Amino acid sequence: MPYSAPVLDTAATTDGFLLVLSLVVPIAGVLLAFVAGGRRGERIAFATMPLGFAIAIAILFALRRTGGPLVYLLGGWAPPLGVALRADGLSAVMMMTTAAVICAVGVYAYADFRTPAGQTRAPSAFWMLLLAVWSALNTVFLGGDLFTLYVALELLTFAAVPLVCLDGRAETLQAALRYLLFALFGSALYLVGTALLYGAYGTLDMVLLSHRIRVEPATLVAAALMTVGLLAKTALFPLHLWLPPAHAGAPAAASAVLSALVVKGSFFIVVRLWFDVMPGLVIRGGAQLLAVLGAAAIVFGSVIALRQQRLKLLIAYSTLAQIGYLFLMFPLAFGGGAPPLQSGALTGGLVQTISHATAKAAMFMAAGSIYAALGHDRITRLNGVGRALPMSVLAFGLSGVALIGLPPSGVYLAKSLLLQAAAETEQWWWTVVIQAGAFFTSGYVVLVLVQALAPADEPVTLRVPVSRVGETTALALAICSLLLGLFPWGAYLSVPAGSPSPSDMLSLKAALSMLWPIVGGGVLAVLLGRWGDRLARIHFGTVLIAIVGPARHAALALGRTIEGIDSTLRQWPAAALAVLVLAILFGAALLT
Amino acid sequence: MSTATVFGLCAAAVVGLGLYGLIASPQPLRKVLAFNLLGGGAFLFFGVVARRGAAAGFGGDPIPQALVITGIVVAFSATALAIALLLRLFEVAGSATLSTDASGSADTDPTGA
Amino acid sequence: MNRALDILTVVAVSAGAFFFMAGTIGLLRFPDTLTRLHALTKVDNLGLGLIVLGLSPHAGGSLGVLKLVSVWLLVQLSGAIVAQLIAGKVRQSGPHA
Amino acid sequence: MTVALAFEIGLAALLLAIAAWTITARDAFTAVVVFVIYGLLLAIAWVDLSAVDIALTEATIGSGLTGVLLLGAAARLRTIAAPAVERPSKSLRVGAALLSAIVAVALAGVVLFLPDPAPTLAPAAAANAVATGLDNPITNVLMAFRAMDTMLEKVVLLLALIGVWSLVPDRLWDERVSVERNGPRRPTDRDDMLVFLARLLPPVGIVVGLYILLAGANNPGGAFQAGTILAAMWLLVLMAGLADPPPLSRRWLRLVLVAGPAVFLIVGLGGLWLGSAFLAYPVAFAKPLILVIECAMTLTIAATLGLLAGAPERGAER
Amino acid sequence: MANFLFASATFVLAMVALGLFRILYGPAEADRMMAAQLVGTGGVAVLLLLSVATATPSTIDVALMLALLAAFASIAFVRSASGAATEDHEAATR
Repeated sequence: MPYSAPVLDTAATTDGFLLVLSLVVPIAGVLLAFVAGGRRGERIAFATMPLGFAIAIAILFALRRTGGPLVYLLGGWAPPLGVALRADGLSAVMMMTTAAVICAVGVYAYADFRTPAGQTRAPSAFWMLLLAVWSALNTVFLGGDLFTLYVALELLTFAAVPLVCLDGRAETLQAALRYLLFALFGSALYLVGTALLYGAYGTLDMVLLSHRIRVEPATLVAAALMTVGLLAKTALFPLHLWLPPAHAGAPAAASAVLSALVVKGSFFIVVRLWFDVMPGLVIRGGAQLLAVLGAAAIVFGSVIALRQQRLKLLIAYSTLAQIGYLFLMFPLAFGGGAPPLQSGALTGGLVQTISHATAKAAMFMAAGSIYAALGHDRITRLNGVGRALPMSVLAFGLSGVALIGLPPSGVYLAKSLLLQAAAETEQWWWTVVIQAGAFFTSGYVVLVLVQALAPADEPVTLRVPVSRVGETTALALAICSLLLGLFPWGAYLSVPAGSPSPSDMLSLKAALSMLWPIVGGGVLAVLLGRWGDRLARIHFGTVLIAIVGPARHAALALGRTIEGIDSTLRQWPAAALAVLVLAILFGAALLT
Repeated sequence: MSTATVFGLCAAAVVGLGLYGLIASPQPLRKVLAFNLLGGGAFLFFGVVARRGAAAGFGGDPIPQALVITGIVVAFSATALAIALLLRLFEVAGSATLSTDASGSADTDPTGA
Repeated sequence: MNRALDILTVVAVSAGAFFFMAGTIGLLRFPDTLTRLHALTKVDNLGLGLIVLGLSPHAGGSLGVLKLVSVWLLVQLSGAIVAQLIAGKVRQSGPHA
Repeated sequence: MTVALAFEIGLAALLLAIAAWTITARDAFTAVVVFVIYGLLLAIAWVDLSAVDIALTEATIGSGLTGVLLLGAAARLRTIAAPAVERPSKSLRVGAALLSAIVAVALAGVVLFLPDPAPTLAPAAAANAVATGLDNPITNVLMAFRAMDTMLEKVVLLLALIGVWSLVPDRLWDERVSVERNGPRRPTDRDDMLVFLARLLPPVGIVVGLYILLAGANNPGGAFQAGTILAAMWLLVLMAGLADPPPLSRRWLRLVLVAGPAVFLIVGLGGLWLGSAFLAYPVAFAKPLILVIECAMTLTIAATLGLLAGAPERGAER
Repeated sequence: MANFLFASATFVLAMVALGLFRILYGPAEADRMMAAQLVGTGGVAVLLLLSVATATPSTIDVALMLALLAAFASIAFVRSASGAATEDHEAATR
């Protein structure tokens, strides 16, 4: 397959120092916060946030002005001897997203993790870990060298794992331990792959590799091992054993960071690996396999999300499904004649990533406020919350419809781009999956909203007053996600002709396209959701039950089967075996 | 058969052993051990690659050798964090297993209502 | 002169290797922990000492010899102390702790 | 060189046998003991692969400190009779063995067919050594060509420590309690021999550590290895009960813990400020600057590794 | 000479391996504790032989390190084994 390898860069660009600053500022924040300790640490974190945010914006503008990627050669040493930082459109938009979400989480967490006088464990650790996640993610987005990326990934993991168990309960400790061990499994596989690549090509620089790489055993084995290792860290089905307990058990602010950003780190390296390093090698089998796993993730994640009793677990399983959605772009990008890096499918996938990041952070924040106020997050007991906590429920609802794809949300744009790519590459089966994905998403969103908006049996009493600032932040992020379709993506990513323009997105026709997913989602929610006795109590409820009863019976049986398979796959031996099976499958798929 | 080949084959086998241990060992502590073996196998691959690249008067290519040193430190950090988690879990829960009873599946209720 | 040193090396290293063999035979054949400890910490150390002696002509000057000797002393020291510790442990809790 | 090859094959076979034992040993404690031995033997393999720097690192971090860490954990976990852990079913073990074997065979195949002549950056590293004035190529890579990785790795270490600290009970973070805890030490009921060794060995270790640090400029060695030796000596003193670990909130301790990455960062930013590049050293000052960074890193590494490896030890004290 | 030294190294390694299996096999825990000492002594001997055989003097530094760390590991073996025992003891007397 012909492809154009990225241009070889030998010199730093003038704005390259911005890339250095974007790494150094959060790292310096961690160091200072560590020395200062206590409340001063928190202040340092808050001082770092606007700085980092400004740097991300500056990079965005610099990229737009120069038109080409920003490059920085660390220490002045050019690859292959040295290490380069590179920012292209992909990195710039991901960095901007990260900066926005981290700052929002910081503002939200101010209520939860406000440091009292003296040294305290959880708050002090939280602020340092938040900054560490930030620096690790920026390194992931900018690193031009596969080994630097390995160190950055480990940095990310070590920052994320303690976030899971800040409350120190046995369940969260166990979740954190599983997360850490499985992530280490993944990174060890990645490392083996890197060693093979260096042995074959004498460099780990991504641009240089993309010029030298050939189809040969070393490349195939390395690609298979690295991909699977990264998938384990991304929690793509069926390698998701660690995700639900970790993301659901963590404090809300931490869950937001984990779900919105941390899993995207390893996902981003998969994208780099496939699109930048070996675009000429990936033969259709591997890309199809990735998307098949993604489709399975959508079905499993969504159905199990519908079956959850707790809101935070529902959101965690929704993350599982949405991660699956991200992988649908691979066969669409690699199926056409155009170079994958310039395909609309890649843009779609990335816009989806960013929309999910903002929407999911908002969802976890809203759920966190609800949990804090009610003292529980049982979905069947959410009735009346709509009246008691309107802002949080609104934030949840808006981020939900943004995820379903209400225009002008980013998901709407992403879906259009993916559908367009599917049509161009004549892969109708992915069209079906993409559409079905929206149905599934709307299923659990509708379920929660109906429960939350139902009238209360007795007035809801709030256990603690909810932080207004926190609720507002969640709402702001949700609105941001809802408007992402209007962002000028064309300046950073390739947007093919025929994709929806802002005016298209604001039209009535676009809005009406939402109808089908919502109706379909409603049906799914009725069939699969947990309703307690609520279904029987709405005034035509008995009629409804009579009509859907048999169908619901069948759907529930299916749901139980899926749950059964899921709980088997979430056993360590099964998941670990799945890693190896997938590695071998990828090796075989890349061969064909 | 050269030095690099001997240890290359050794590295492949060690990786295999590490993988087996990670999958089949029931206790988390044994999994940490297996991870260390697996990582050590990866480092050996780097070492073999370095040995093959001996040139310019050096006994091996210094780049992969330096990567191994960085990697060993990172692997040690990982081990330290895992052990700390393990011991804390043991202190809080009185046992240290990874079986799923305590997590999500406990929430599914069989009636399915 | 060179010749003589080479012969010294061969003889001393061979003798050292022989003591290692003796130590291992001791480990394999001795009936209980304490006697095995004996074989390990005494005989092997002697073997190492002979090897150090044999290698010192080739150690590259006085710094090399100094390092060789300090390695040997270090092993001696730790051998003595570890033997004490292990023996104490065996005495404390019986041979089959 | 056939004798040398025989030696290598023997060593590789021994390593494999020991590695297999680590996985199959019946109880965890034996597995850990065998793993430490594996690490010590691996150091010999690294020497054989002409990677003396790695051999030093492996002997110190790979087996020494990791060993202490794992042994402490195994001992802790044994204090309560472990509940009979269900061994995985036979079919699972067979499946795992089969799949692992497939991966291992694939890797072995790749190793046999790596390109010949092998690509290498050794000439490039040699040609650019002038820029730093150091003769040890590994130190050049770690401190100049790939300084970014080294700096990030220091942050990784710090983060692991933050992670470990974030797991301790709340009271240990509270300054007041920490001070109280630092009160009268438990009477040492330790072995006299251990105390003797803990008094005798650290001075030797410190001399060796300094030697390794300074040798690192031109010979194998450097901050990592030196820092690890110092950490090991500190742990020895702690084990013998001659000193207490410092409380977490001490300012000086925290300063020591960030000194390495902080100095690295400052020197790096200095390079950016002077108009060359982040982490670039002016040629005239390259060698002293690198030495300064290495000294700071040695201190930081010693403190961090000591605290990381000492964590289970401290747990055992409680 | 190099060949002779390599042969000696191989021989010492083989002896260490034999002894190692005997010791690690147990049955007493005290046997296992000797393992680090054995590898310390034997491994140091092998390294010194290699150092001269391959004419890389810096290998002696590795031997120095191995000697230091083997002592350290031996102490950790003894201590962690007895640590568990004394805690049981303390718990019993409390």
